[in-house]
Amino acid sequence: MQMDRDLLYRLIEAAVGTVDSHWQELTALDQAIGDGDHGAGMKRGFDAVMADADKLAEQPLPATLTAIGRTLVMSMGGASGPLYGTFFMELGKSLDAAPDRAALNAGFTRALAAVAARGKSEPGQKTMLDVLAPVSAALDAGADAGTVARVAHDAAEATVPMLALRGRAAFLGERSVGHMDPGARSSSLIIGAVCAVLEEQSA
Amino acid sequence: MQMDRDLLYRLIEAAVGTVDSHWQELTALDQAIGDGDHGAGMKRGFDAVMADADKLAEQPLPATLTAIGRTLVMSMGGASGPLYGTFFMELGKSLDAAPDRAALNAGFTRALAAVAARGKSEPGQKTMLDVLAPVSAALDAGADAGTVARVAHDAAEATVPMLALRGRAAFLGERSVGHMDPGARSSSLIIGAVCAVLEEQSA
Amino acid sequence: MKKLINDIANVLDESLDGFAAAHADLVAMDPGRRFVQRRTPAQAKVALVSGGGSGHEPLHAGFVGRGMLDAAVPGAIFTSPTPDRILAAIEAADTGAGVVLIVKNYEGDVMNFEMAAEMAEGEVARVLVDDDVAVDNSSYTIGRRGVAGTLVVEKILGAAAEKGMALPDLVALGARVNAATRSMGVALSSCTVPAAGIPTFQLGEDEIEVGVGIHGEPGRRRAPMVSADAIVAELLKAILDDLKPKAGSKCLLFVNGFGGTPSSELYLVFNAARKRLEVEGLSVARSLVGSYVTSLEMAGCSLTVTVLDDELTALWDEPVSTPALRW
Amino acid sequence: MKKLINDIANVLDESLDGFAAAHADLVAMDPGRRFVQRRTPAQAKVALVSGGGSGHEPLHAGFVGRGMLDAAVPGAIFTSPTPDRILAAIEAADTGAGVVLIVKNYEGDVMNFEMAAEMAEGEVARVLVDDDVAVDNSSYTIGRRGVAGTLVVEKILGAAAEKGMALPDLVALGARVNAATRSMGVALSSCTVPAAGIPTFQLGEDEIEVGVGIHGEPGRRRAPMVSADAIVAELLKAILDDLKPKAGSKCLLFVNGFGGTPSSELYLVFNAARKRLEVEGLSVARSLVGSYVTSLEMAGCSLTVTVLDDELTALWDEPVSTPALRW
Ligand SMILES: Nc1ncnc2c1ncn2[C@@H]1O[C@H](COP(=O)(O)OP(=O)(O)O)[C@@H](O)[C@H]1O
Ligand SMILES: Nc1ncnc2c1ncn2[C@@H]1O[C@H](COP(=O)(O)OP(=O)(O)O)[C@@H](O)[C@H]1O
Ligand SMILES: [Mg+2]
Ligand SMILES: [Mg+2]
Ligand SMILES: [Mg+2]
Ligand SMILES: [Mg+2]
Repeated sequence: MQMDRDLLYRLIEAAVGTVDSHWQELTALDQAIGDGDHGAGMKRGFDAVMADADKLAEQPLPATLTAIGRTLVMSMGGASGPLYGTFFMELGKSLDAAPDRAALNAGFTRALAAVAARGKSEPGQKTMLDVLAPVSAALDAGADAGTVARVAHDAAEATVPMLALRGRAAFLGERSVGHMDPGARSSSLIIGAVCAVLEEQSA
Repeated sequence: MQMDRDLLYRLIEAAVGTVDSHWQELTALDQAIGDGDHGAGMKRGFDAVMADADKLAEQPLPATLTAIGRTLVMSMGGASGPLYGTFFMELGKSLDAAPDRAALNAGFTRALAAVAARGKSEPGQKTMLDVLAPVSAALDAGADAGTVARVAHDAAEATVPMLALRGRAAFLGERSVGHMDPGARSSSLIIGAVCAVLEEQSA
Repeated sequence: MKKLINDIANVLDESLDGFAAAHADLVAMDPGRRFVQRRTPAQAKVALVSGGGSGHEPLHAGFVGRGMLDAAVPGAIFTSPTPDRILAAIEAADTGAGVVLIVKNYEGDVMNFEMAAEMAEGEVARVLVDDDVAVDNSSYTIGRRGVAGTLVVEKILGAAAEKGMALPDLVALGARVNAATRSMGVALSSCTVPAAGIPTFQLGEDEIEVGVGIHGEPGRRRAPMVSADAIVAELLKAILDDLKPKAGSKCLLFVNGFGGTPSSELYLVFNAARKRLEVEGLSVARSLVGSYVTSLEMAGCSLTVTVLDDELTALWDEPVSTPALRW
Repeated sequence: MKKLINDIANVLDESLDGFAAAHADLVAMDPGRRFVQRRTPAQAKVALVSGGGSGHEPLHAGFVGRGMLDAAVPGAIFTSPTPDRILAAIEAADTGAGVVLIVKNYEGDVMNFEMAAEMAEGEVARVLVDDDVAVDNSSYTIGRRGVAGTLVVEKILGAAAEKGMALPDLVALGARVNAATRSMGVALSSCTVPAAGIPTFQLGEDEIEVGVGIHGEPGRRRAPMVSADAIVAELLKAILDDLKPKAGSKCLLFVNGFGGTPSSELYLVFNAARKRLEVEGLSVARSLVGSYVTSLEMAGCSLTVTVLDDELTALWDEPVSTPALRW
């Protein structure tokens, strides 16, 4: 895949845009089973990325991804800051400037593993991993952008009946059941936005 | 007037009784323009007097009055404790064991002056003095017990439109107007109860 | 009324017992719970005794200890203590050098302390605190209320007494500190006296009481809620209009919480107040932030400004070792 | 939401500025407001750095000073600080003898401090605090929350570090203090995060939340309001069932207010708790009562019990000189 400046900029813009238009929904989800700061944290982080978007888009893909990861880590705080930061930094480390589909899949798998290592967590514990893992599997299975977006969306929905074992919601025990995980939702939003740009690009 | 043990006991009992049955009214009056503790303070003081009533009634009148004053001072606190205490202690100092009417009038006048000195106050400032002063005048004018009780009652009512210049209500300025002074009310209650016993006695 | 209490009748005793037990290294309670005194009474100095109605904790018992009070006499909640208790404290504290009573200007306190002083054998003098500018000070009324400035008087006199100052000088110093000190407060919520069971006053969701007293007494006006900066501006204007400090004066700025306000808000208010004072040409040389003169669980705070000179500054800086104030 | 604030976006900065200005004799704020450190940094000792989301004042910045922390890193309200700020604090505090991070057991704190430690050049170790027995501690979950016991760990490690204890010994001591410490709290009202504008949870006029967390997290159960004695009995039972102290043990009893509860109520609770502990055969050798680990303006309190031995007692007694804790 050719990552030109323009595409990169549009991908960043799309990710930031979806966070900006959904941050209050994320706040509400985190108020229900966490501490209500996930929306503000995501907005703070992605707004910081947007502030640098021009410069970021100029750079080769790995540098861009690493810089995005660093910006998220240094601005978000909380649990999701290190996790999203780790995801993008690891992706930056794993990809080269023009990754093919196989390289992309492998990079995503490595980034997913880095998040799990950072969070000492695994899929099935009602976290963002419950979106990232099925998305990784769909990528490996050769799914197109539209399919990946749908997988991400459905995976976030599927966290509703789960019992939280990691993240602040885990303190709630049984009372965490019946609510969507905020980090799963934010992951599905970003993946959805990125996929939409890629779909349009390939169309 | 012959103050036998029995009459003294009944006078004490009557004063305590009226405080006990009106303390919540006094609380409410003090909540409106003070700090709401006048009812509890009076009850604490007069209940302490009642606890000693048997012993108090055995003693000669001056000793009884002085002891009542001391008990009120040592149990009530607040502004009304020293003032009621001073009233009874000065009365005890001024009267002999069997005072005639003239001696009683003179004693009341001296007790009234002692309260004014203690409170650095004078009639017209919306305090208990606005009951004690007209009662003293009525006594001097030779009023009978029933008349004195009525004077006391009316004098308390007459504090409603007054502007407070002494006591905690003075901090309220204009907002003190329109409420009865709690200390005026408690004075009128006690004077009314004492007069009722004396009326019955002389009947 | 939702409070951490058991029987309403025992609230004060149980709280005092807890206080005395928690600070047994510094203070001792009289067995009859009449007063709190230093664990190790001072020798050969003028004794300082204060007290008043309870509900303002840590004032006064929290300020008993080296460098501040020798004894404190707690009354019932919001009710001045009786003279016998005050007298017992005077007698326990007096080392022969005499006693200075620090009294807040409420008639109940004034009269009860006065009666105790009349009954005492030794030399007893009084310092009156009336720092609250919220209330009119015209001569035909009873004057101003004593509020958070009491802490400043107690700290500075405490240091001076510890250094051996004689009784008449302490009285003069007390009057000087009081004259250099002004306060005013604001309430965001009411307090509830346990025995009453209902809030002393009612505030709407967006209302504040400007100039509130430390018993929840009404102040200057009921007003709509505004920003911390605006509140600070109004309180400081009232204080400075009355205090009229010389331009360039050094001052102590004391932000006092009323019991229900967290220190994060008090620090924010302190920040606003110190900036404002600097704009007014004063320099904040000393500061104190915390809930020291409270009104049960009332939310809100008061500002106190004391104009300092070298002597007052040095006395403020002297060591103090009490349950609530230590340095 | 009625709070003493200006712009919601600046609450934390303005409060920190006020804190730093009020305590300029003891602490200094990094110009970028990334961390608070001692006015006079210590020389040649292991540095102690803590931090976490704000809203728990005076924790942690109020505990920076001689005998306790070297630096504290405040995050946004209830949000763990970012690794760059933590790293800056580590670098400012490290004198070459290494740094011990004191971290409350929340995944956000754990991960951000971990990333900072990975980035640091010098030797960095970590002590984790997880004293809250309200939350289940089964091995497949993330374990217990760190709450008021953090103060105990910071005080005791602070004293040990000041006396020259080496880094591995400090880490072992920290684990030992944490293992000897248990806490549990109760809320009488909710807190309101300024940015959220509405209370975190809703309690009825006669309801309490037993086992509440210091971010207003739900605890064990919503219950009807009961007496202070009954609340204390429930909290202490949970603590002692888990702590299982030997009969006759000496302990530290710490009653911590959550921000909206006055000290008079805290002392009453302390009185109830100390009596109960004595009935349970423990002796209260040390005590602390005050609002030290708060949840904004939440009303309520927590109890913390630490089983003491001679070493811990001596370290607890060592002098400490910080804005919020001094002796
Ligand atoms: N250990 C973990 N592993 C994976 N994801 C996690 C972990 N802990 C938290 N999360 C994710 O982070 C989200 C919460 O983020 P945020 O609100 O920023 O954290 P905090 O709990 O510190 O306030 C959760 O919804 C969850 O998806
Ligand atoms: N200086 C004074 N002179 C005469 N009466 C006074 C004075 N101050 C207060 N009082 C009386 O005391 C009453 C209040 O008593 P109380 O509630 O015990 O006092 P406090 O204001 O200390 O709570 C007032 O209603 C008034 O009648
Ligand atoms: Mg969160
Ligand atoms: Mg009253
Ligand atoms: Mg009173
Ligand atoms: Mg958070």
